[in-house]
Amino acid sequence: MTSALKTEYLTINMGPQHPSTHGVIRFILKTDGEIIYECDPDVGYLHRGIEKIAESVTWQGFVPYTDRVDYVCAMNSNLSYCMAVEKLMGMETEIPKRAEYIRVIVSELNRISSHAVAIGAADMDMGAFTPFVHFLREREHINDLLEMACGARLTYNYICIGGVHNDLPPAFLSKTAEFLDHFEIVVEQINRLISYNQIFIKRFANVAVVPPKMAIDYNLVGPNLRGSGIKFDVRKDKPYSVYSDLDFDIPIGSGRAGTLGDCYDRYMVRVEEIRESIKIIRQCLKQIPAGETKAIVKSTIKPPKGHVYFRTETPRGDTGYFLYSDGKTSPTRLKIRTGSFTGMSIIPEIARGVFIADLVAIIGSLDIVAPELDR
Amino acid sequence: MKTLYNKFESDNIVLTSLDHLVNLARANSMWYLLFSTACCGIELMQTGGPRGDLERFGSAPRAVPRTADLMLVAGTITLKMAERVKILYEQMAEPRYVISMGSCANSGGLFQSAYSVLDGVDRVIPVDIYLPGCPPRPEALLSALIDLQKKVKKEPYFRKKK
Amino acid sequence: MNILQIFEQIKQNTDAVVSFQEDEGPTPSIYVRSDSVLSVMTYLKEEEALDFNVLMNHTGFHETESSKLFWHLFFDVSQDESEDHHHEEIRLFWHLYSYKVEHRVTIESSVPIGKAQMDSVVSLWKSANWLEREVYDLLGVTYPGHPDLRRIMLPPDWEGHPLRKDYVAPTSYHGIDNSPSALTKSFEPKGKSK
Amino acid sequence: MGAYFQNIKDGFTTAFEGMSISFATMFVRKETVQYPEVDISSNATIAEKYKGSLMGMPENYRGILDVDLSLCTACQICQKACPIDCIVIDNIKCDKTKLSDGDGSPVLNRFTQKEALKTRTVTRFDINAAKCMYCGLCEKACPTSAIRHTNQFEMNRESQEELILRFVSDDVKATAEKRASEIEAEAAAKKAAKAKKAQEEKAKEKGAEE
Amino acid sequence: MDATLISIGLDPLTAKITSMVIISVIVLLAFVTIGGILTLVERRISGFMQSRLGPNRVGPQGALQWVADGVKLILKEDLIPEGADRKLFRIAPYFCLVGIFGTMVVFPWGKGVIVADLNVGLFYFISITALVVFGVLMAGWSSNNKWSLLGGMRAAAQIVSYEIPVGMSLLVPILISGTLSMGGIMASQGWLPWEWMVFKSPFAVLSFIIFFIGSLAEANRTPFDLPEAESELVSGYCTEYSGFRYAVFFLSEWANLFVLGGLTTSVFLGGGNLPGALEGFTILSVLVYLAKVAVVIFVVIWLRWTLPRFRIDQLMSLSWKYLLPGAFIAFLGQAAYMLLTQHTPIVQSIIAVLMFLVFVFVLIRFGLKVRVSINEQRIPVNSPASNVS
Repeated sequence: MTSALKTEYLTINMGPQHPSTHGVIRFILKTDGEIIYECDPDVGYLHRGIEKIAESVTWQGFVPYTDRVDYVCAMNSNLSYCMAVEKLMGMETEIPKRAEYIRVIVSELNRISSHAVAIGAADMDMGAFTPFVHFLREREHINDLLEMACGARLTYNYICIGGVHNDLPPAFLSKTAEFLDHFEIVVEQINRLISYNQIFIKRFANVAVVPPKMAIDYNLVGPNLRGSGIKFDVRKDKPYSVYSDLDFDIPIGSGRAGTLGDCYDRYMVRVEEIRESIKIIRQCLKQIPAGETKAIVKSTIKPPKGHVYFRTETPRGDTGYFLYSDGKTSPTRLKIRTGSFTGMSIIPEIARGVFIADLVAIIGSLDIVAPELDR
Repeated sequence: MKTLYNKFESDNIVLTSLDHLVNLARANSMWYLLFSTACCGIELMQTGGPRGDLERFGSAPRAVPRTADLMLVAGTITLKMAERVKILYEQMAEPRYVISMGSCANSGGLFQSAYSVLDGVDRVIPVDIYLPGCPPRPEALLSALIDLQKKVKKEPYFRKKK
Repeated sequence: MNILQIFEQIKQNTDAVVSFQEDEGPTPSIYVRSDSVLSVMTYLKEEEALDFNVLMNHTGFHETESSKLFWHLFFDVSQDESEDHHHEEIRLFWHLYSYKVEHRVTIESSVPIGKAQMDSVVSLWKSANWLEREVYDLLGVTYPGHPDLRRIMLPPDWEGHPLRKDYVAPTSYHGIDNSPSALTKSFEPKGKSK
Repeated sequence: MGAYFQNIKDGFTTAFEGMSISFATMFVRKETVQYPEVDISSNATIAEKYKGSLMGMPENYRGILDVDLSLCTACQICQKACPIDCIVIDNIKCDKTKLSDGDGSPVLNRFTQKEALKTRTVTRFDINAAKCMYCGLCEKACPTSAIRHTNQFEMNRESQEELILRFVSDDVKATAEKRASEIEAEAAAKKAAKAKKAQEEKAKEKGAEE
Repeated sequence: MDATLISIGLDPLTAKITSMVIISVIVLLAFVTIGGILTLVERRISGFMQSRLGPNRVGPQGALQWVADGVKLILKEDLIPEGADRKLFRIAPYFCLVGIFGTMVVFPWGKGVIVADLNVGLFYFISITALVVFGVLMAGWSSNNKWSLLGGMRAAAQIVSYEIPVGMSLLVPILISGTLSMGGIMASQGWLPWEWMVFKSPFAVLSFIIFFIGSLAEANRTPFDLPEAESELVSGYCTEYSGFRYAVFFLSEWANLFVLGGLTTSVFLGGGNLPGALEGFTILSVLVYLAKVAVVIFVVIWLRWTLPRFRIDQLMSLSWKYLLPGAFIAFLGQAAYMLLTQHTPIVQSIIAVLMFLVFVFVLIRFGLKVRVSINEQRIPVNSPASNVS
């Protein structure tokens, strides 16, 4: 009904400091009352110029920076950077088997804690604070395990070029197995608390539907892509490290509580990926061989001239490292293409005609992390 | 109660004990502003979690600078964000404190050489306590809160600041 | 199909000037002349057998070593007005992948730094929108076909493009002084130039 | 119409389920480690108090850095290893001594397994804890493991300057410099003596030739 | 109360006034302290539900935490944003306060312990809580902030559209007890659980559920706390408030919780009735009454820390499509039920006992579910056997 009344759009500033934008992202919303007419994300509030710093830091000196690129799953970004450098130096086959298995165990543990934060933050945005705190409690156990392995809680700097810095302490394997048995039951319990809750399902289902074609066009990756029904996982389709001799399957969205590719599908893909990660770690704990944990690498690393683009599956999709080396001790160009960057680029398209409360749900379901976005 | 803040000259027994009582109340309900930019934000959430419970000290997270009286700068402050930090600080109601958490807020940390990162948040807002660590442990954050509480308990509220 | 067959296909079906770069490390790439990038890209996307339906990554960097400059091989430099540093270039990379055929290709091109202009591929892949905005923001390459080309990472009123080799970081921004303090200077080692 | 009642039924059953879980959490042991009272740096107290469900700080926790100057050979490898230049070392010549730790056994270079030789002494060893990112690269690079991460994490300061760890006090620096000048004086004297001896021989040879 | 004063020799008029003043001061202080204590109770319970300890540093086990919060809030600088409409900005919190503290007049504290037992008690109760809408709208509009404007709009829409189901569902107890006065309603219920108004008939149970959900929405408690939704609207209508004015909003929100508990127990759960023998002890009846209020408040807090939040359109559809028809059915059903069984009180008491048994059955199933989740959480992690490190 075209009303004669001339109405104007309210421009709201969902500012850099907002409880539900994870980190510092600002949305300039043109809203008609509660319904968003146009949403323009303004990113870059955490742009720390990592790629410019990379040009003046040595190859092995850059590893601590990869922790800060994606601090929720620091171990996975360590892994993808170190494997990219190893591919550039052509030494993938020299990494000892035990180091490969330790790398997989530790990064899958980190994937569980990253998905825990992603799911917990999505629940917190919907107003349920308790599941988030339950996930924090379980995450504390994972922090203990990883701290036991490498000495730091969040920024590990544990995986280095050629393997891992030090071997796992003897009690690590039995404690991880014990933790997994406990965590498997508690995750089901938290899901009963929130993921299958009717109010929660109503808030997440049929919101911001991303059809498969649009997901590919915007190059969504990881759980966001699999939420739209496309079965693609770098660990399965382009296996690296020891993933080829581990069997696990890839959960994809199937329109459980609404249409295919809505927020609830992306959310449930993460919930099921936790179960897959538990399966992977259990297999690794059984198959881990004894032996060296670090290949012999010269102290000053000088990769041969050339460039490489290497992808690994981090919790937020396949993080790709583009390295261009001129044979010097520091990279000429280093570009990190992360999952949140493309996840964020789709928001202006799917946030049209949606409630403000739903924009919060979209951010939660796309699992955006500010530093990965701005680097 | 802006009218009574730092107004009285003399240091007699009534004012000092009144100050002590009031400071005890202020120290034990330090509501912190939900302002986490980077990795220290995750440790801030972890401190709010069950293990190192921040709520034990009476400090609850607040989404709005108006009702918060402690700004926990957790994470890297880029130049684009620096103006917002200044605006947020000015929006907070008067007796306000700042804890600079982590190396990035202390001195720009490992991004000090970057073109877009502010070398330490003390260039934009006055900082009360610098907490080293990258990111600091939850218990380190609790020790910073306890130090801040000690500092607040010694402050003059009704008497004039020396 | 591997990158050599793709290179042959491009050579036959499009009249773009391409050359094969394989001496540079593990992943060979196809160099395309800067003005025929769009035609090659449309071919790669539309062609049934190739069907590159996703642009994984688009980056670039400022190349100063004269041994690596390609632009002048295809365009005669003389008719250009002689800018002083036109012998420097910005090299651009595109990484394409296809979910159906499951193969990938790296396309490479370069533009002189004086006339840094490259036609945009947003019409083919929507993910190029933000990737090109970032290359514009950090390297200063303008994309004429782009819907709204503005800075993505840095504030709108920031001068200069940081990822260029000759970039000097500003010491203050909007009145906030960001010059290194005496403390930071005391920690800088003698030899290393910052 | 069915969906209408299905909605109501689902609403109540799932809410009922959720409430039973949050009610149950009230009766399970709390996981809060009361920080100021409980000493978290020792693994034993935490393991015993929380029956193994929580772990204290491991031995290899990367806390504030500490340098044992008796082991430091002033080789500045840690200064080069640090990606962000948090460590500054000035050193001057000193007399050659073999390093030996507390109980007299010689300290070996971890990588080359040779005995660590101290030819220079440190006059300034500053670590900028306000900038350090606790990545442990210096600790891994140091040949005699003089620089280590301790379990210490409580170091709140009121200003940025106080966060600089200075390991060489002024008087140690003064004695080192005095010793260095003495060594130079001896070396100069020796060189002068050698030069004079060489002159005499030359003069003797010239004498012999005539 | 005024009889004792006359005996001291004051003339009746001043005695009446002084007694009114004394009573109102006592009840005001009681409301403020209970409002404050509830903030502490909520933080402790929410801590226990999240397997962590709530505030336990101020006073024994954190007992004086609310005093610290109150004193700090009073001492904060209260800012008025320069673009704000100053008069409205200052008045708004007091509208909310009056809206909630106005209910003290008819607020029963036990059998016979009531400030003024108006014969239109319940009607007065419902109408005065409507003042809160004014306060919230004024706060939202006057603080010149887009977020609070949205918060204000949402609050107005929510409270207005939930007033109707709450009003309708209260008709059933009025039908059963026949009077509007709070004392009368309480008198019509016995002290045994199946004599409570809730279990009188299936339609009474339905009306209790609708009343409880509706009054949750009116008190802005989760899952309906949209007006001050932390994660969406920053903090809704009280975004720009700080210092003492924020303390007034803060207090009125928790006092509203206490009022909600009081209304539910006195109307539905037979507040303050005692078995025949102990009829005389008013203190005991007040204690029983407060115990029931505590249980209701615990359930409200428990709901807040378990359920997520509705979206604004789901909120509206819940009220208009689900609660309102339910309230009509309950009202008509109860009238028909009374018509049929008015001559056979035995059938009425049988049905009441039946309803109570249904409630007990639900409670037992709930206990089993709780036991299962306790055992799940109790499985030890890293049991000492694996602690060899």
